Amino acid sequence: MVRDVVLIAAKDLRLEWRSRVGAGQVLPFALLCVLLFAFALDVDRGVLQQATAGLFWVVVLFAAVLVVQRSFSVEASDGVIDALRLSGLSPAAVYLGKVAAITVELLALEAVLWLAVAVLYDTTLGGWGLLVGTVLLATVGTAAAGATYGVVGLRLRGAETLLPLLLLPLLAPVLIGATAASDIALGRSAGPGWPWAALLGMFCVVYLLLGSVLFRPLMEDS
Amino acid sequence: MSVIAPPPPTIRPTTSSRATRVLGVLSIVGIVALAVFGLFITPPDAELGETIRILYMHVPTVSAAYVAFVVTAVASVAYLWKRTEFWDLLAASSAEIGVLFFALTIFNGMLWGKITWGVFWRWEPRLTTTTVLFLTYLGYLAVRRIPATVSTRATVSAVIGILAVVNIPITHKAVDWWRGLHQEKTIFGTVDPEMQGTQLFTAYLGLTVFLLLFLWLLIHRFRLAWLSERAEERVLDRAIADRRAESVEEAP
Amino acid sequence: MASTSVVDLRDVVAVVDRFPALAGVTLRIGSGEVVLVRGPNGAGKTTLLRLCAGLLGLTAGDASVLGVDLRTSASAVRRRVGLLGHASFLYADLTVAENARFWGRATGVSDADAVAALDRLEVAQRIRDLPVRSLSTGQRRRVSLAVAVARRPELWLLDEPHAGLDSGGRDLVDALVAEAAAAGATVMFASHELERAESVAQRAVTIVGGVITDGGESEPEPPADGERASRSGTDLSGTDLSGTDLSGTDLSGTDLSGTDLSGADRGP
Amino acid sequence: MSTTGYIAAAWFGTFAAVAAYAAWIIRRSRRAAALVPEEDQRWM
Repeated sequence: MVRDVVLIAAKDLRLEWRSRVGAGQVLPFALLCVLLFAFALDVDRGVLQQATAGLFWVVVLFAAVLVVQRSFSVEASDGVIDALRLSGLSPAAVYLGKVAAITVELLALEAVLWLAVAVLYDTTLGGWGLLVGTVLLATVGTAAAGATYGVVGLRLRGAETLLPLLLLPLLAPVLIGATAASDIALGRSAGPGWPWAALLGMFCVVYLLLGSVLFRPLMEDS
Repeated sequence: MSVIAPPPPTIRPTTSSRATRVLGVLSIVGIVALAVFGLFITPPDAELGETIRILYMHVPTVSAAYVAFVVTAVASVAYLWKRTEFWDLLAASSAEIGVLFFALTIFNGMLWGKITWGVFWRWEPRLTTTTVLFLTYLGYLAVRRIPATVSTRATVSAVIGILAVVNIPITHKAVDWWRGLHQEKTIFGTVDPEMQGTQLFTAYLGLTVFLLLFLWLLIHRFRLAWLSERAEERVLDRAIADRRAESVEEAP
Repeated sequence: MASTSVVDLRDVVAVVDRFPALAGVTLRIGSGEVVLVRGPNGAGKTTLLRLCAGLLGLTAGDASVLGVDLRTSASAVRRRVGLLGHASFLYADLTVAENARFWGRATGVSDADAVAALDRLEVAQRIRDLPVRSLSTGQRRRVSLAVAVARRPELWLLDEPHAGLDSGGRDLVDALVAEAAAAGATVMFASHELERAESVAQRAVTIVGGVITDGGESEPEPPADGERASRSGTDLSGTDLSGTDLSGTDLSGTDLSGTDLSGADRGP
Repeated sequence: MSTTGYIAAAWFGTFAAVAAYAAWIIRRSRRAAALVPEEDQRWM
């Protein structure tokens, strides 16, 4: 099982390394969003600084949609999804492998994005413990929900364009939790950060469990 | 089940049965009673004044919607377990009615807000949650509209029906905490425990009426879904016959 | 054993995107048979093979493959078949060797066996470190076949296996099919190259308009005692399998009781 | 608009929407029923 998870995740990361779709397309898009927010919001009145965490996580969610789409379009090409179904790999292993790969890709993207935000929005990063914990939990949660919906587009032709509508409302709690916790970590608002982290953690657990179970009918039903 | 009586030759009300006719009559009587109590008999609320009359619509619609989504989720689980058309169609029918009720909840909430706050929209936690969840279920209905093999569509929508219902409490919690700092007194979404007398009676009457309405709509909607599937099957049967004819013509 | 049929379809209707690609297929294939599926474009050949692989649900009828009911446990069939489809089943951005290794590991094949399969398909060393994207159709086909061969499937489902291959590749396919049959596997393949295909197959069935019009049920009842029942369908008893030595083939582990292999060495 | 107006809009809007939805279902089921034999309408 663990071997299969690693097999899938390693394959996905290798594919990303070869094709550089994440680095070459999604990351520039995310940076573009960071710039566009500056155009949309008044840079002189400090709106950007105040809203840094929220804007950051909105960009991450948009990027996540693209990363998930890419992750599953790879499986859609050349009948590979059928080959996976024929392989006898456990659907849960395929699911967890995809979640792991999406998580790693998103984490890399977020690292660059935090730097960009720190420089462009003049944000001092801090509260490292809470910040890192929030980033990890929010990312795993996003990947867990994303991978479950990613396969929907695979099995249902024409549902690819539905991914944002399906995924983003589901991720609303992640956006709320991650923004609030990041605000606290960055010192922009007071209060304990751990309830938010706990909310994100619960989201992760729930969707990882559901995804592992529900991937089987999604993959195996003919 | 057996056909109880030969169908009358006149135009038939196609999805009604004795049970739904009884339900329908009860619903209509209930609506009239609710209107009498809600609009005329109950006194204005001490705090909310006349606006409480909108809440007699707002609260039962949201409750019925949640019931509908729970039905969808239970039917989705049952589908993945039993794999029968019944559960798939039940899940779909219930979700559609839930979306209707959610839309009405938001509509009533906005009217209430306009009177109370002077604006149609404020980031009141219940209203916000409802809207996010409304969009979730619009996604569910959109998935159902994608033409696909029946079993694939059923499986995929069952999964979404389950994920969406799990999302309800999480979104609730998240939005509550999010607005927690500037919480207003909220009366949305619950029957206020301080309600008394005719107000309390009307609140529960509203709940009953909307649950009856939900049941009535659900049965009809389910039967429509059933009919549509049968109609699709007829189309398919014809396609199969055509395809077979093709083999007779072209056979060497 | 109630039946030794590897493929047993009865009035199977399969709907693909609301189109009845199979409109009532009845087909029985015994263990160890090599069966050619022929028919015009759009007849349902591909759908038939995908259905037998357990990738497609059936709308009506009964189907069992490798003794497993497709209605209830299609996923148990999937890991036991080798499907060669129109799609390559390969990741375009991974190299040939990486693909072979990945699919090998995914299907429980050792890396050494995966490489051996590439060798068997004569996949040139110089292209093994190239991404599949840069391969020609024929080269891809060989790699796909290698992946399928490595799994040692019990049932081979080959959709146009000769398509896109050079003559060496085609001969290789024929040899592989003969080998597989000799080892007790069952082979179903669709082809338009009838002359070549008929020389490989023991039997041919014709599918037109989603219905098997000829040769679907070779035996009126399941064969018993290794006795060859008279075939109602197309008989390819002239099949030349002389190049394949069946004697001494190790068939242990494969239940061939009542199998129709006796026909093979009865050829003239 | 007055408070009464909003209240009336809420009540009327709600029941009008439900009625419209019910009418839509019935209209569609009439059309579907015409294509389906009686024996499939087991609730009759």
